[in-house]
Amino acid sequence: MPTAEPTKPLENVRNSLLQVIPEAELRDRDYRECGYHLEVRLVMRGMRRVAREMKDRRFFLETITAVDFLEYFHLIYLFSTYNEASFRVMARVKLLPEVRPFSVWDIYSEAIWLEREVYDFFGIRFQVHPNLKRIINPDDANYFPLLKSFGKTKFTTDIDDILC
Amino acid sequence: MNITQLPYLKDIYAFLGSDVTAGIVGLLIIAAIVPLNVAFLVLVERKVAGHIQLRPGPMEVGPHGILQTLIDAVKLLGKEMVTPQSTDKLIFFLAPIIVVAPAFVGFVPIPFSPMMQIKDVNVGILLIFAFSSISVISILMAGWSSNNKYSLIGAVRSVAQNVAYEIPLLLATMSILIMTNTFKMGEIVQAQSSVWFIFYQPIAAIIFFIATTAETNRAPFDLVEAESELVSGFHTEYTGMRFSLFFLAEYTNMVIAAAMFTVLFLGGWHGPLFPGMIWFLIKTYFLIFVVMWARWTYPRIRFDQLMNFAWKVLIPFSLVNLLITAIVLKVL
Amino acid sequence: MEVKGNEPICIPSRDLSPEYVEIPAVVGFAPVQDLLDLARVNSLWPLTFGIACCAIEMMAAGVARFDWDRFGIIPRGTPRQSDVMVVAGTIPHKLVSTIKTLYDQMPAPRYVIAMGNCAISGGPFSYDGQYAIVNGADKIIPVDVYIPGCPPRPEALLQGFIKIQTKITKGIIDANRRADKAARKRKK
Amino acid sequence: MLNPKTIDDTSIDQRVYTLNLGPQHPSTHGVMHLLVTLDGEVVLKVEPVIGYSHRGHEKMAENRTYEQFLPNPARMDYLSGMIFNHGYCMAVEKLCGIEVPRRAEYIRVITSELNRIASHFIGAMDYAMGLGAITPFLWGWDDREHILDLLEGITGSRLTYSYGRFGGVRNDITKEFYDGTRRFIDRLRGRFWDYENLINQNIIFIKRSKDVGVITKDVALDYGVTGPTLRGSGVNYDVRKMEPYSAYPEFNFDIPTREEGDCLARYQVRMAEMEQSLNIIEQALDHLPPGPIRAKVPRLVTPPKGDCYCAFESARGAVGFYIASDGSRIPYRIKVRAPSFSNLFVLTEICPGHFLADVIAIFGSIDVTVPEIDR
Repeated sequence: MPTAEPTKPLENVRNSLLQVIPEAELRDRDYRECGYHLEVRLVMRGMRRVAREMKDRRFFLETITAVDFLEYFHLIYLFSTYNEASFRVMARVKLLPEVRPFSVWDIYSEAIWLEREVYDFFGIRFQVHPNLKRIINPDDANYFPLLKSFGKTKFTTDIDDILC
Repeated sequence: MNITQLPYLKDIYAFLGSDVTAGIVGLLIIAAIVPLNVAFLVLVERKVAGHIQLRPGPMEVGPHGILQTLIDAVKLLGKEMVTPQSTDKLIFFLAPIIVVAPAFVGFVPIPFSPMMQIKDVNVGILLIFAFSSISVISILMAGWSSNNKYSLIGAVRSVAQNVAYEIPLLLATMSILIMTNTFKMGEIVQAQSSVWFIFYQPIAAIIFFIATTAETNRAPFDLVEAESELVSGFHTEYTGMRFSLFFLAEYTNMVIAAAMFTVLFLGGWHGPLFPGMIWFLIKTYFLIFVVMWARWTYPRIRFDQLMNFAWKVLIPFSLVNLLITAIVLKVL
Repeated sequence: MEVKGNEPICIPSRDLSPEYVEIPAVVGFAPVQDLLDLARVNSLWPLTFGIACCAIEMMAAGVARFDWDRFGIIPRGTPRQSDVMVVAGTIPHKLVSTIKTLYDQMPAPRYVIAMGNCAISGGPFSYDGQYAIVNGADKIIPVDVYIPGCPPRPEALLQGFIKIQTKITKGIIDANRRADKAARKRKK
Repeated sequence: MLNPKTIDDTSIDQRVYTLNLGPQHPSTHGVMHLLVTLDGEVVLKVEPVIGYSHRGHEKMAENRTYEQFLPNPARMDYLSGMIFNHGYCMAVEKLCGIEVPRRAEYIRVITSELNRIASHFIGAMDYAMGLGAITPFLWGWDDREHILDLLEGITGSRLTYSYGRFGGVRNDITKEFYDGTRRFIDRLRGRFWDYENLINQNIIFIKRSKDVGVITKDVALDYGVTGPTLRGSGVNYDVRKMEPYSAYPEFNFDIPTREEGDCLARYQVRMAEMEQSLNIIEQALDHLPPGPIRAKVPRLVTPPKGDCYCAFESARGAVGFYIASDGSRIPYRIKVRAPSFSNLFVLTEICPGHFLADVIAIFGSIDVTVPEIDR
């Protein structure tokens, strides 16, 4: 099964990301296993710099989502390109529950809705977001449904190294 | 003793032969025929739509569904008549009544055959135009009183549309009137005994047809009740029988419009073989069929396009057409 | 340009009691009632109100192959002119007040068809811990006919309409409504 | 199209009003609520209100095994349910490292493309209905019924398929399906002429669609627009070509694009894509390889710890399944990247300045499925 094999553009993106945000941890991933080529790991901050760099390189924001790991969240941003040599970059921000990340809505307009959705389901409050309110659940809802503590979800508690 | 020699019977005969009696009888016939005719037309519309859309249309009520619309009417009679709380109750109540009245009056001067005419009013054409304008008022009343934004948008659209399309309609009619020198519909038909006016005035005929389609709010000019935008337009809040009165008026207006086109351009009752009445009906219903055909083929045009079309295309063309007619007939 | 419009309407999604006013539309004179029933069963106009997957099958019932127009069924866009409400799909909490409003706006006599498993009982989306949906349309409005399936075929929908016709001509619906009303009164 | 800035004056506050299109409205597909701010007939602002069809698919995934979740993807985007179904299978296969037999891949491509045609029929013809032309809508749905017949023959379902299995498909295709698909291809190729005449050469249709709702490339990038909506703006981005999956690299097909970016372009892209899908199906039927239709997979799959993102192209755009696994039989988190979600949000950008009727047209031309947005 052939896969998209980016070579040169991937190098460029990696180098420029390293320049922009040196504290990030960059990992090459196998596309055939994970479906993305490059993973950018951040802790708490730095997402806006990554987003701006990706926007300058004409990547589009595929989605923003989060995964609840009980003690912390992973906030996941996926970027891809419209270009011929398509490849996908995942930015993963480790987030403690009380931390409020900065919104990227002025970089990607799409993020207005995507961040509202993340807030709606996980209760992650983005800073300087123009209109952070419920989007899918009713306006008067008092729950964040995709939190693991909500409902009767069955899951294993041994999940520390799930994403290595 | 001869009965006719009785004096009071003479008066009765005189009364029976008078115009008043003819008028009353005629109006009664209209009142009986018009709703039935509308029921028939709605059925035809559904059948035409069905066959254009590769399906049979109503089939189950009566043979080939011919009783369908009658049954619908009975059902609508039995429905609850809701008057929403926030409406302007008097106007809301009056609007469907006012919309029907002029539609009935429109039948008075129409000559179905040399004999079948309730009254050949000497301002026949003007009478129809004058009364057809009343229906706009009732649409505005319905839209305003419903206290619903969809209804109001529909009503406001309707006023703008009717004002715009009445002008080319009248101008197109004028070019016929210049040729005939009369407002009487019977005389207009008689003037076409040899050649129909559609051959003298093709442009006026086209303009007249388009403008009447717009006046009667039929597709592609049905912005008043544009289903995909305004739900049901001005009659969104109307239920049961009141709603069906709007329907009645719409289809009756369509018949009047087609009949006027037949009188003005297609030579009325003139035609070989069949009696005049049959020819008149054939022409009228064929035109109605064309209107239905257009409805199920064309998308709806947008409001600004509708206005542009009236003011920038139809009115200049009809003016030029009128001017040429006047010069050819009166100056040369 | 900033436009100062109204804020989006926030409709309360919960705590709506299933209270509704229903006048059984019965005429005292038997032949007239029969004629009315005959008319009602042959022109059931549904409201164009599709929620989810079942809406597609509902629309498919209107096109050439199934053609519900044969039975005099034509969809109307406004609740004021419709007789039947086909609840076609899952009912999330956010939609509850809308459905109740639409039902209240329909003129009597009005009927409700719950189409698909979701509208009957929550269907495949009903599980322990579900937070988003109402388990069945009959929790909020009175339902006359249930059509199972996920989604039901268009033929099933047509059969549902025929079922409702049978119920009307036999007077079952009016009887049910009256019994319902009496039961509610007793409860109070 | 008017420029909203030209009608800006001090009395605007008194003149504007809001109109609630929906949740129940004849031309919002499903329960969609558009909050439109109008000045007369001119739109100043559109705000879609979503969530009226939220069923909690993602929470549901965290409560059941991978197999139990199999019926759900088809119910997210019910119009292209087959594509979603296969996409979910691909995501789990990627996570577990399952190799799919070639015959199964071919069958997946055939059924997916048939489903894509059915979906595009609804998309394109609903757009025509939004403009007020009802007949094309019924014609399109009539042709779609033939596809449903074919798919029903092998899957047993008309709309919400669970035909894919991890490592293959449920049933092999039958002789009737093979012949019927051939016949259908011939039939549909003849029908395109009718649609061309009825819709594409209709002057009112052209007038209503041309230069309405133009999405430029920059706006598309800003909002993450994908699918035919994007290809109408001149970007030839299609996951089937860019990140080839399944058996797509073995087929020869084009990605139709239009430069204009208006409603007409989007409509034309959909119609052209249907022809390309027919080409793909024809090639796949010609070269259908023999062999098994399902790999040997345990009854209950247990993926290793880790996560994966699997992108594929549905009829509405690029879909992605993000699956995080904790090594148990129950997914830890499944996130669906819904193309309609991003495509719908563009409305707020492109609608202002158009007329009310254009909002319906633009909304129809973007072709969204509501339960996919709300999930």
